[in-house]
Amino acid sequence: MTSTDSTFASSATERRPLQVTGEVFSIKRVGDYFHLTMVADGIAEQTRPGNFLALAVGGDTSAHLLRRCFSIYRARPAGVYGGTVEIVFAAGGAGTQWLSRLQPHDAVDVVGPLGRPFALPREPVACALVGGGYGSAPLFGLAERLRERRCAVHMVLGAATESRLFGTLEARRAAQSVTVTTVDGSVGIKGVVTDALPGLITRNKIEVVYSCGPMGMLRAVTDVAVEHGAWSQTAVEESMACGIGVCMTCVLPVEGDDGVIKMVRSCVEGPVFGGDKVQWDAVGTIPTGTYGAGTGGGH
Amino acid sequence: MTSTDSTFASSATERRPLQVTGEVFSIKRVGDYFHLTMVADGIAEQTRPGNFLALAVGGDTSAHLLRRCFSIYRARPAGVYGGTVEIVFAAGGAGTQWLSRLQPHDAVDVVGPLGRPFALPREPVACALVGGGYGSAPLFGLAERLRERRCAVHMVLGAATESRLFGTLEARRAAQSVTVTTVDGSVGIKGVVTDALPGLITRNKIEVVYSCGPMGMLRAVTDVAVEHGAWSQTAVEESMACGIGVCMTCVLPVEGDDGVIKMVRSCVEGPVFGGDKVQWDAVGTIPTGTYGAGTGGGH
Amino acid sequence: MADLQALHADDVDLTTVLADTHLDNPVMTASGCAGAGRELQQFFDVRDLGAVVTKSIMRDPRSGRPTPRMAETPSGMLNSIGLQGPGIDSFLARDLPWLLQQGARPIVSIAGSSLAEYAELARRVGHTPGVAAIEVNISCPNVENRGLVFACDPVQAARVISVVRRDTPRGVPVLAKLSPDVTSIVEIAQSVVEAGADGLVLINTLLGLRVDLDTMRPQLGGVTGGLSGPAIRPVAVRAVWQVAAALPGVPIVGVGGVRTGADALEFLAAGASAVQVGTAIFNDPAAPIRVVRELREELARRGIGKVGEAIGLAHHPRGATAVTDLSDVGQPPAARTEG
Amino acid sequence: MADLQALHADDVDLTTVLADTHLDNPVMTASGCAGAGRELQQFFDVRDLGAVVTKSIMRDPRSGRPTPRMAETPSGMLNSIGLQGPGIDSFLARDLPWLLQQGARPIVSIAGSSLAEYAELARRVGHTPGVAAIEVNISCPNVENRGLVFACDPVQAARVISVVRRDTPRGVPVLAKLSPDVTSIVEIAQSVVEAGADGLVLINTLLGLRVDLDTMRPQLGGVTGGLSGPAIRPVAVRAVWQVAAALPGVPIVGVGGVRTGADALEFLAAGASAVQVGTAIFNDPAAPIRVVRELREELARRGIGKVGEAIGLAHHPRGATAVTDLSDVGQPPAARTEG
Ligand SMILES: Cc1cc2nc3c(=O)[nH]c(=O)nc-3n(C[C@H](O)[C@H](O)[C@H](O)COP(=O)(O)OP(=O)(O)OC[C@H]3O[C@@H](n4cnc5c(N)ncnc54)[C@H](O)[C@@H]3O)c2cc1C
Ligand SMILES: Cc1cc2nc3c(=O)[nH]c(=O)nc-3n(C[C@H](O)[C@H](O)[C@H](O)COP(=O)(O)OP(=O)(O)OC[C@H]3O[C@@H](n4cnc5c(N)ncnc54)[C@H](O)[C@@H]3O)c2cc1C
Ligand SMILES: Cc1cc2nc3c(=O)[nH]c(=O)nc-3n(C[C@H](O)[C@H](O)[C@H](O)COP(=O)(O)O)c2cc1C
Ligand SMILES: Cc1cc2nc3c(=O)[nH]c(=O)nc-3n(C[C@H](O)[C@H](O)[C@H](O)COP(=O)(O)O)c2cc1C
Ligand code: FES
Ligand code: FES
Repeated sequence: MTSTDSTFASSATERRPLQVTGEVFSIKRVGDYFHLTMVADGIAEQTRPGNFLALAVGGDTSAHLLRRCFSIYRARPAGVYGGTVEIVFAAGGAGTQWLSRLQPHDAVDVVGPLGRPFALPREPVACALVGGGYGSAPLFGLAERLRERRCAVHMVLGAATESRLFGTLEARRAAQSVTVTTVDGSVGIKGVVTDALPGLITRNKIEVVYSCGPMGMLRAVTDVAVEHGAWSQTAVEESMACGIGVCMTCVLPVEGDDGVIKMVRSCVEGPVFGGDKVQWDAVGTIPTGTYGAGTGGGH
Repeated sequence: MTSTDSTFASSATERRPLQVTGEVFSIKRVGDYFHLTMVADGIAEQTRPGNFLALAVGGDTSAHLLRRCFSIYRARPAGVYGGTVEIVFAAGGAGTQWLSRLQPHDAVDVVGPLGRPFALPREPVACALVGGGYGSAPLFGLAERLRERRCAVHMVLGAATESRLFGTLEARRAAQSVTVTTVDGSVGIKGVVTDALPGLITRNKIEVVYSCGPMGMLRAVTDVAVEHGAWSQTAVEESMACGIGVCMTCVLPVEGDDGVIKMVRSCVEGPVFGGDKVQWDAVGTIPTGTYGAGTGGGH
Repeated sequence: MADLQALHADDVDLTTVLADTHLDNPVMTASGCAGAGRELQQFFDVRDLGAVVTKSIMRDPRSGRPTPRMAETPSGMLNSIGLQGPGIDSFLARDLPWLLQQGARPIVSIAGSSLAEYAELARRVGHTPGVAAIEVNISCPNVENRGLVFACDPVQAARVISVVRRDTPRGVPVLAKLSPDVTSIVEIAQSVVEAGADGLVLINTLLGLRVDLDTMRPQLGGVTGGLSGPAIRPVAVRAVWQVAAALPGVPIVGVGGVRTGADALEFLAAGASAVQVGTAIFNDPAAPIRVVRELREELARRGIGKVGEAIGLAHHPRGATAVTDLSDVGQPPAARTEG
Repeated sequence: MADLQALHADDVDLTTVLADTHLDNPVMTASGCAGAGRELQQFFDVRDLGAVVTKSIMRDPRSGRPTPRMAETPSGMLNSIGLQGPGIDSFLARDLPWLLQQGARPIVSIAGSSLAEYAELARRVGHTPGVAAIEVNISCPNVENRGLVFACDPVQAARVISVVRRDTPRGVPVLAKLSPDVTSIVEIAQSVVEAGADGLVLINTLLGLRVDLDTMRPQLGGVTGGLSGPAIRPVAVRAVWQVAAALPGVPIVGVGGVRTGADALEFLAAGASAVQVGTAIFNDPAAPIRVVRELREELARRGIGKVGEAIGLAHHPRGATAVTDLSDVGQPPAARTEG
């Protein structure tokens, strides 16, 4: 697995993020999450599966300066209502709670699409799409693109409990097979996605495993994929201050095609990385040997 | 005029401000101002003319910590809807602009009633109530109280232009006579309130002049009142950080009954002061001779 | 902390010890943000606070600075009150007795413009029964030293504390309140502790200025003012962290932007034994008592049964007992080059 | 200002002079908040800014600090990037040429851990045609002096500036960027100006810390971080005010919490000849260009036809010409005792 270039179609075409004042079209509760649909002209046209949006929170009087980032769940180019983009999010802290209180017609400041999308295989190979919690959101658009390329699509959706799963019904339409796992067994297999993955890979001769979810899951999924000689494409979630590549907060140790480990920006060089390239056990550290480590006065 | 105590009924009874989560009942544009009615239990019952409210602005994610203060325009004790309080405000900076965007049923954090109300005369004397711009708001409740005491009520409302006047129609119901002045002459007498006041005082043997509005106006009104041997009761507007008497930001040089000038808190010892006691030309300074001035290392 | 079992809020022991003084809970008012407690009593019972820290009092009555005395700033405010106050006679005659009547625990903040003034205040306050502690506001100009601020020079700061400690009865703890506007707050802290401070209060306001764009002049009558509120919390927590690491065992009261129980817990975890609530009172007059309630809940949710267990927690992995991990503080390399 | 007649925004002359360098307008990016301009070019044309200040570059490639590298704070944020960067070779080969191609005015920020490193960077950057100025980030630990930060000691700070000035060609201005975490920023400013700084950039971030209440450990991988954003604006404006008053005629670039044209005007009025926009970019990628537009409108509304007329305005009644009114600055009495 020296380089991914041979396996995946390049997504070279120049696209640039836009900053638009979107308008809330609808906001719905879905299990423990909120499903937000925004009219935001121009963004949908540019979106590829794996891209994300950065939303400003709190309005004019906000004490929260930093944008919140969300994977794009759906993107519909301009129709009757102008282009729409959709996200699925958990209301945790101040910013996402503020978003969860938005009403139709409220304005939202949106920047996107951001980040590198999932790479798509050149050949019509069998693929597994693994989503943890809201991590399934970007996988539906991906499934569509894969089916267009006549790839077999198998989905594995996992969460702690049923209310934390997203899109299990939609998955039945999007994929040949759908496997659901919950830690508490409230629905599907009692366990985690990686309990189901090995069997799925062998049975269906999976050649590419796409995943999005918590870092721990991405790492475990990658291990399984590598074991079975499959490619792993992971969409990571690192804290981001700018989302556009100027601040260097979102870095992660990733091995480049030249074999050198660098701290790379997950907002522009990611969020999608070859799972085998991410130095999972070194996340949160600067692994020795990293490009530029150990210079400049010991830190 | 050694002491006001002889002339005015004391409003001694212990009342304490409340902090309640109010609910917007209605918000309307009135000329250049907004008229906000809130359901806020318990406050109306305690309100006297001249009291004010302090409203938190910006909601949960607000970068604006300080409350905004507004004279109480009307206060209706609990009826069908629970007690309501009303204010009239100009949307200028971030906080008042946020307030102007409130919608019915939105929550507002209200503290009040705050401050010392207007003192009411013991005898049924003739009174002039002078309001500049939104400064007329607290005068209508005052007029009612004065009429209850069989005082003759004459109102003078002034502003830069017609759209900055508030309550001219209501004034016709509230007062025996109403005089309107605008600087641009768009309605009423072309000029300022103090152009009309002297004649009014002599014609109607006014003994007490109440005023609320810009500091410059309060000062000018006081000068006219004193010249004509009438009492002056002024409601001042100083920047306030706390509104409850703990921060010492809202002070003003005022002569006490002991003849000593002190920097007194306009939020608790005011906002209503005897106009002749306020050291108008020293506002924004510490006049020499002020109690505690010139001690402690020269400042 | 998910692994830990949550407790009932009522089972949490909020008592804390500050330089041998026992407090029912670790939440106090910040000096100058609560007067002498009287006005806040309208909103909650000041007796239910760990302590009430009074507005810094000087020997003589003082009219303070000209207005405007405040400017709102993003998540904070500037103030330039200039220590307006009634002077010590009136304070001892009217304000302190009222607090004691209520059954509140008064911590009296004193401010002077000379060593002699501090010493006199210490004697008079220190000998008044019922005073829980003396807080020494040294962010004042020293008229005997070109008006330089005591708090900005380790030697001058130490001088003040030693005279105050000397003239304060043994049983009454002396807390030194430090300014963050210094190159090394650890150096100042060390120096006042050697001079006899029984505890430290961190931090006073940061020096700031705002220009009024209508008048195109400084907005404050005093030109510069003190920046306070949540905006400065990260600076205050850093100061507590650095000093707790450098001077383990010295009691610290954390102050600067505390608005919620979570904020209070952040200060405790950084090494504070108590916290003070200041500017947040202007936003919510009931803030101090709300912080007590919320802190109880925050501790309970994390299965922390005693305030004491939370103090300094962020310095060492859960379970360890003392502030030992100094590796990552006081090191300018780690401490700077943020960009 | 109501008495003044408003102008058409287009009639406002935004050009400003910074240490003999003419800029089309006084708005720049802040170092470390705009990379080398490439990413921002997606949102607006970086050529339309007064200048683009690049991320502080060091001699060698540098991996920076472990993550997490940021924490949001009220009206601000903490960062601990640790100067991650590609090193000077790659910067001069890839980043600077791109900026020059765009027709942007690059101001190159350099950072070193020794005098020799600063000197080498000054030579290499200074001799590259098209560099509008060198900004010297001295908020770095000095490995030759127990890791103490250059910016916190007047002597060390001056040493850096004098070697940089010595090794930078005459025509290229050297701007010293100072840290606010000092007892007297005026003292540091004086010392670096004497050492040859052609201008000053005020301020770098304030040292802060945040505790993550989930892990109960410091939230940043680097433990402490730099506080930035509107929260610190009053501190930055105060620093500009004090230095402008103490060192009239020394060009100052104001930075810290600039988010709007009004904020920029506040810095100009306090004595800055230009401003930088940093953290606001994370909130609004188009912030720098929006600030240019808004500043133009703010000036027009006040009838100020030239940026030059606004510079230092808050130091003296409208109409006067120079920063003369020093009466209310540098005086610790007025400058402290806020409470
Ligand atoms: C590329 C990407 C895609 C994401 N997609 C989704 C999604 O589809 N649905 C969803 O619910 N969440 C998603 N997240 C996580 C989401 O961004 C955070 O949950 C959110 O920013 C938290 O904001 P808050 O106001 O709730 O928390 P706060 O604690 O108020 O956030 C404080 C700061 O920390 C940052 N932050 C906090 N938690 C996270 C986190 N887990 N990841 C990144 N930044 C964080 C915030 O951006 C903010 O700057 C994604 C994150 C990234 C980087
Ligand atoms: C006792 C009293 C009664 C008042 N009654 C009314 C009223 O009935 N209607 C009305 O429109 N306004 C009234 N005001 C003025 C009103 O409080 C201010 O206009 C308002 O606070 C400005 O807030 P902002 O968000 O628009 O401005 P900002 O500039 O965002 O305010 C910033 C800070 O300055 C303070 N501030 C700014 N301007 C004033 C001012 N003129 N007076 C006091 N504080 C100020 C604010 O409270 C806030 O803390 C009253 C003020 C006081 C003290
Ligand atoms: C993420 C980040 C990275 C920064 N990197 C640098 C840097 O490399 N060099 C430097 O001199 N300042 C750096 N700074 C400081 C800024 O240039 C600026 O001085 C400070 O953030 C205050 O301005 P602001 O409030 O507009 O951000 C950085 C700031 C941030 C937020
Ligand atoms: C209006 C005001 C007045 C203050 N007066 C004093 C004072 O008299 N003595 C003192 O030591 N600190 C004084 N302070 C500082 C506070 O006690 C506290 O240290 C600072 O405001 C930071 O805390 P906060 O962010 O919770 O307000 C004052 C602060 C404010 C806002
Ligand atoms: S979030 Fe700023 S560089 Fe990635
Ligand atoms: S506003 Fe705080 S004392 Fe009056």
